[in-house]
Amino acid sequence: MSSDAHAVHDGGTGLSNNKLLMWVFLGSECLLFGGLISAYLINRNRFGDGPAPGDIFDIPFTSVSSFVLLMSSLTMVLSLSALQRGDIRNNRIWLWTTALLGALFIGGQVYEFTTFLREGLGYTTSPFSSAFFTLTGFHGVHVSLGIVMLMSLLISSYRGTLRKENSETVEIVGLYWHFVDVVWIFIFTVIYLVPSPTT
Amino acid sequence: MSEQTAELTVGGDAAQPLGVYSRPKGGGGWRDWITTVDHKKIGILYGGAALLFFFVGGFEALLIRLQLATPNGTVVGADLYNQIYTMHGVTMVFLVIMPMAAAFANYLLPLQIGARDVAFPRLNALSFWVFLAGGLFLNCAWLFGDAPDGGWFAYSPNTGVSFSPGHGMDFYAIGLQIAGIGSLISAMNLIVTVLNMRAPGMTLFKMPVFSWMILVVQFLLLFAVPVITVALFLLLFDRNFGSNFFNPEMGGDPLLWQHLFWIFGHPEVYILILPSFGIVSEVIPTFARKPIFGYEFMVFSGIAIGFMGWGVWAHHMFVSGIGPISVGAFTLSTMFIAVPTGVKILNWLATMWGGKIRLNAAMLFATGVVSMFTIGGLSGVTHSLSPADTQQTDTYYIVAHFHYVIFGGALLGFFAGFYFWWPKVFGHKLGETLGKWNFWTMIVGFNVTFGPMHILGLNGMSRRIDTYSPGFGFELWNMVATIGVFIIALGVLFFVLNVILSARRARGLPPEPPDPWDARSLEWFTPNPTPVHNFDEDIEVSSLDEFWHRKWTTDENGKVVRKATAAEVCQAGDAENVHLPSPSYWPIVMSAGMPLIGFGLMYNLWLCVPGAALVLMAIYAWVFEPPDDPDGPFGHGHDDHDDHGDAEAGDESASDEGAPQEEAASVE
Amino acid sequence: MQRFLRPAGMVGALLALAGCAADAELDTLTPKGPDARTIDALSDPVFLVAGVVFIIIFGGTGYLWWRFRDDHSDEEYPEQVHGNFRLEILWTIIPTVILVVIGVFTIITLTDLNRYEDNAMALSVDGDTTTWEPEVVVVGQQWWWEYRYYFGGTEGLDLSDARHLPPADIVTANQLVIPVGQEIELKMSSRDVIHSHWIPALNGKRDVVPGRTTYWKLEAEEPGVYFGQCTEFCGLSHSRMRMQAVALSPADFQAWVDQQVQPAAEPTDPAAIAGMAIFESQCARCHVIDGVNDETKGADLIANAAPNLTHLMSRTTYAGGIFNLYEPDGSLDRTQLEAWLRNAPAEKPAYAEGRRGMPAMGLGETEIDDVVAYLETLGTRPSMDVIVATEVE
Amino acid sequence: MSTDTPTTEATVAEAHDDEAHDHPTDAKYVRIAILLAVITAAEVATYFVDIGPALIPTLMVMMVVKFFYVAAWFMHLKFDSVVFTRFFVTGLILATAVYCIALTASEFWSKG
Repeated sequence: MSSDAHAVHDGGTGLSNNKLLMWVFLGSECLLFGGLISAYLINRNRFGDGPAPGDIFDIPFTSVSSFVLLMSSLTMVLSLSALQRGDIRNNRIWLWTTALLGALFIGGQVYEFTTFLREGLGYTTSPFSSAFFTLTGFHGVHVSLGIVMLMSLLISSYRGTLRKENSETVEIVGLYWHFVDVVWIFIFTVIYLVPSPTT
Repeated sequence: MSEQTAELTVGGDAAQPLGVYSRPKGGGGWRDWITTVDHKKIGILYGGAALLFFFVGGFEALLIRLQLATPNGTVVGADLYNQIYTMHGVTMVFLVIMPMAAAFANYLLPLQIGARDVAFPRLNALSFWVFLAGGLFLNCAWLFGDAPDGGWFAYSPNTGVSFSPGHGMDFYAIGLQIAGIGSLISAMNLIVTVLNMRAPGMTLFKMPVFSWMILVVQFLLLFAVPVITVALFLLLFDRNFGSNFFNPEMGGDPLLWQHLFWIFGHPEVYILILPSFGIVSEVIPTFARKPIFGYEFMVFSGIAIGFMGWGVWAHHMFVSGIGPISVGAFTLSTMFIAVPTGVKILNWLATMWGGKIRLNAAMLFATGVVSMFTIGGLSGVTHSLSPADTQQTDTYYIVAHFHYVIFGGALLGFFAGFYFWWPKVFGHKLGETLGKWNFWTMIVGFNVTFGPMHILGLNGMSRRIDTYSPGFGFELWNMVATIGVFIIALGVLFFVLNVILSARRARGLPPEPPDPWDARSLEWFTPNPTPVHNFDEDIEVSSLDEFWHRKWTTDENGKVVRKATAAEVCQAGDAENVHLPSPSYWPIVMSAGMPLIGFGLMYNLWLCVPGAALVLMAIYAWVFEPPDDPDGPFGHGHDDHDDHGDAEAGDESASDEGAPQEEAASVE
Repeated sequence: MQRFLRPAGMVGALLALAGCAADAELDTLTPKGPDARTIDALSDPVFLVAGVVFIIIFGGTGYLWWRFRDDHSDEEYPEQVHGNFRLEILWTIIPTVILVVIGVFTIITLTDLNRYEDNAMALSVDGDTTTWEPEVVVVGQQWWWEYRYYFGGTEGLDLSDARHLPPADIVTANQLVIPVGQEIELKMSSRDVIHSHWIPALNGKRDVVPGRTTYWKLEAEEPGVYFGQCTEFCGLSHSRMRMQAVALSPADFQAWVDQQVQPAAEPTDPAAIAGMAIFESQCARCHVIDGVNDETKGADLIANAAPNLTHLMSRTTYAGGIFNLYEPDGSLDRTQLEAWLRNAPAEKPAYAEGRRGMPAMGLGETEIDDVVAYLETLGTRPSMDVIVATEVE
Repeated sequence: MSTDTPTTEATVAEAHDDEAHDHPTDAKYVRIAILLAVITAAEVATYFVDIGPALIPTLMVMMVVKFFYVAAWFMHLKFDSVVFTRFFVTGLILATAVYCIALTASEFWSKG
């Protein structure tokens, strides 16, 4: 890393524009998820005649899918680390693993949603149900977008354009991915593990 | 949208040949404008669109005042009136003041920090087109005869589907959502621009106050827009998918909407006013011929306002039934936000003190802001007293208050900016005589319109009423206010005339020489109008007001003496082979898809398919677009907008095998 | 209404003008009750301070224009002053100190306004003497106000579903009748959207929120009529949602209660009997008359309620307080009432087809006459003082 | 909110050094992941074992620790420029503060 006077001077931070953009965006996302989580918390005991959160949550199942998402952060960082070493093969393997773990998490969410639906918790059942599905749905959409990004990285990798020198791209996708993971860390604790109201 | 596009940084060399991905090749005329990524053109587009919406919103204001001129008015019915006042508010806040601030920010921020462009030129174009799509989408509601009628604040459950069964509030929710995407992208872009693209030597504390205020505003947008995004999503889901967030019948809580809306809405107030504070802080020093008094205090008070703006939202809810402890806490936080605001006003006055004031149109408008905003600020203090607010809120006293802030503060500030920077943008000054007519009619009309509203409000006239009965003492001042609004309209007419006549007068004449005002900041280093590449070369900045310091110095007696003329200091603007980012089709294509998705959500979900297809196609094409157009007017090579910063990209291309590769930055 | 001329010059020319307005029944600067007076005592000095600050800034700007204008007398450049730390600190501290003082008084006032008295008054209801802690349940709906009196107290009353409330001793609309000199506690909610209850001469406003209970209070010092207006935008006819507080002496209030607790009298006049039949077949779907129908069946409206008409004639306004029931001479304003019965939506905008507001009933002219004849039997006409004082235009 | 440039410059230099030399090894990443897994297991265990009033504080502490480790190591905040941390932390603190106040005003803690 040369101390290129042009690159690092008083007029800028010398940081990559793209990476800075992603961090700025993640700062903004905190307010988005904060709003959704607050909307959930305010509504969690407003379940009316529908199922209550404390009765319907399946903690063991959600624990497994949370664990899956958590481990996908590890594989994400391993894929970046591989690419930074120029190890294209391991980079692809870990990208694939991350995407698959993400997909597994989404699959788990779909399963959870259908179970809830069967048990009488529809989107319109109560303020609690609306808030729950909206919050976890928004998170699910974020994970899905992350999977799309990972797949795009893989496509470009197979086209030979994802190389060591583009590792920042993987790093930026990784930032997004880890952010979605930390949001889930929060959701898992506050929404699932903190005891919820029961009927 | 931005999160995907920001990420898909996929190398492009293998993907280029397909024709659709080639960059636009000049073409001239309107094609240049719709594909432009030049921050200056985008700034002009923002300004033009904002002015257009200003006329729409102004027309709505005329109708409101005509309806209220006399008791039992019959100009429009109750239903239409509710739509008009809602759209007047929404238009003026989201489609006039915010984009006009964006116009100034886009045009001037890169120039003031000595940059060639913003950090992400295509995202910049995208944010404009997305804003325009949102604005047009909102106003489409008129064509469908179903405009939003729940007020700009859209309190639930009145905006729920039971009480607002038409599509009006869907237009509101989706239109603002789209416009919000534009604001968020713009905010992220300008933050990165300020942090990474400043000229060598320009530390943050050598930035002009205007740039500072714009930076603070971008932070407010960055954190406030997601909150309204959440609120609008919840409203949309409630209305269209049967969720129960704000539906009390199912146990939902209408106050949740109020909290979310005002958590956004109060920072929004500062989003509206701070750009104007920035403009005033540039105009007053220039025409008082003194540096801004207490620069650090001006900057810190701006930051303090931005920061404190997050802790006062519930003063909009003093009467909504939140507990007395909340009311007390928000009473105090609201009061003390007056302190940094007062610091700003006093510093402006102190800047004028001991100066040599040239009272031209720009300066008149700027000092107009100082005194008119003071009225708005002081009436603001009177209703920060929560007990007093229980008498004042939702009356015309509040209407008077926020018009003194938004019209007397923000809008007059923009007019100051027009007169000040017009030569920079268009190469000629606006006429002074008409400018003074413009100022005096507007300031008189403004006070005749909104001054009486203080009295009306204290006399008990409620807001948002389509008519009132005689006998409450409202007749006189309503008539006066209606007369006033026509005086304002006359003032606007003078401005339009001025624009037309001064352009005609300037035709065939050489452009205004650089530095028509003996100005102080970096944008005046370049000729008028600004050349397409902004600066011939980087400017080494060593102080605040760098431009002024290159022209003037103080002799041993402390007297200010000239050391160089402006012509000697300014750049010629004739640099060649400056690499500039190439234009692109995709920002406008992507934004065109969004209203389609909106219409689809309202009328027929199938319409979402072409909309989503347009967006996806644009994202895809955006990512694989080649970095440059070899045949374009700007030469070739990499996009040059990252010339300050982005060390990695430069290092990588230098270090590796030299294969052609796309810089990360060009993919934005 | 009495006119109130505020001593001019007290809070500056602008506010003096405000106080001078004729017929300003909604004026916020002429308090007639202790709560409004408390608020006024807080805001008046602040208006004064704000006025002084404004004059300083405005005058200062004008002075600077004049004093430091560039008169081109010389070419000298003004001295380049960059700032003064002490001045900055000074003009940070001075406003802070002013605001701290104002803040202290504000918090004191806020505490005062949130303190509810434990007052009580003896009241005879249906012959039984009870102790009433004066409180009234206020329910807002599109676009009128309902006032419900529970003389047995409102302990345990759940307002979260205001569409289904337990029967009350008195149910009236648009005119809040209160005893003078008593602090009346208001427990408020809404049946549809958010409204705001505001009687400026007696106290500030407070929203009524569906699904929630909000608390407020008011007290009148003198017998009289105090005008009010819904101040939270509540849809189409928001501007036509008004109310009045009618403060009566304790004796008059007792008399009013005695009337109101009675069910409606059986009509005897043939036209009125015919009118009652029409009421039962048409109007009773929404309106309640004690002795004819009751609230349990629910109104055929989204809000599940229309004004209780048992003592209609004891009120002086209707349709959200926008029409006079009586002419100034005390006779019934037949023209307006018939027009209302003929085609209500033409008189007051409403979404009748959306089950909000009174629809056009499609009654023939004789039927309308009969209904008016029946309505005339409902309740006793109030005193001429009240009729004159409550008149709206 | 602001970045004062001199320190930034220094941090940038450090960051670049880190990228070149001190980047955590894969083994380190795996160790972090194991730690995260263990904490998650402990979190889940609270569902089965009653620990009384300490439950919520314990959960919060474990959550924050997990959050911190992912942000610091996987998102490289520990090694990267402090500018990034500031953005993220500003967003986090602002969101926490604002929404906690909103929840308080909505009487969430007392009626939750």
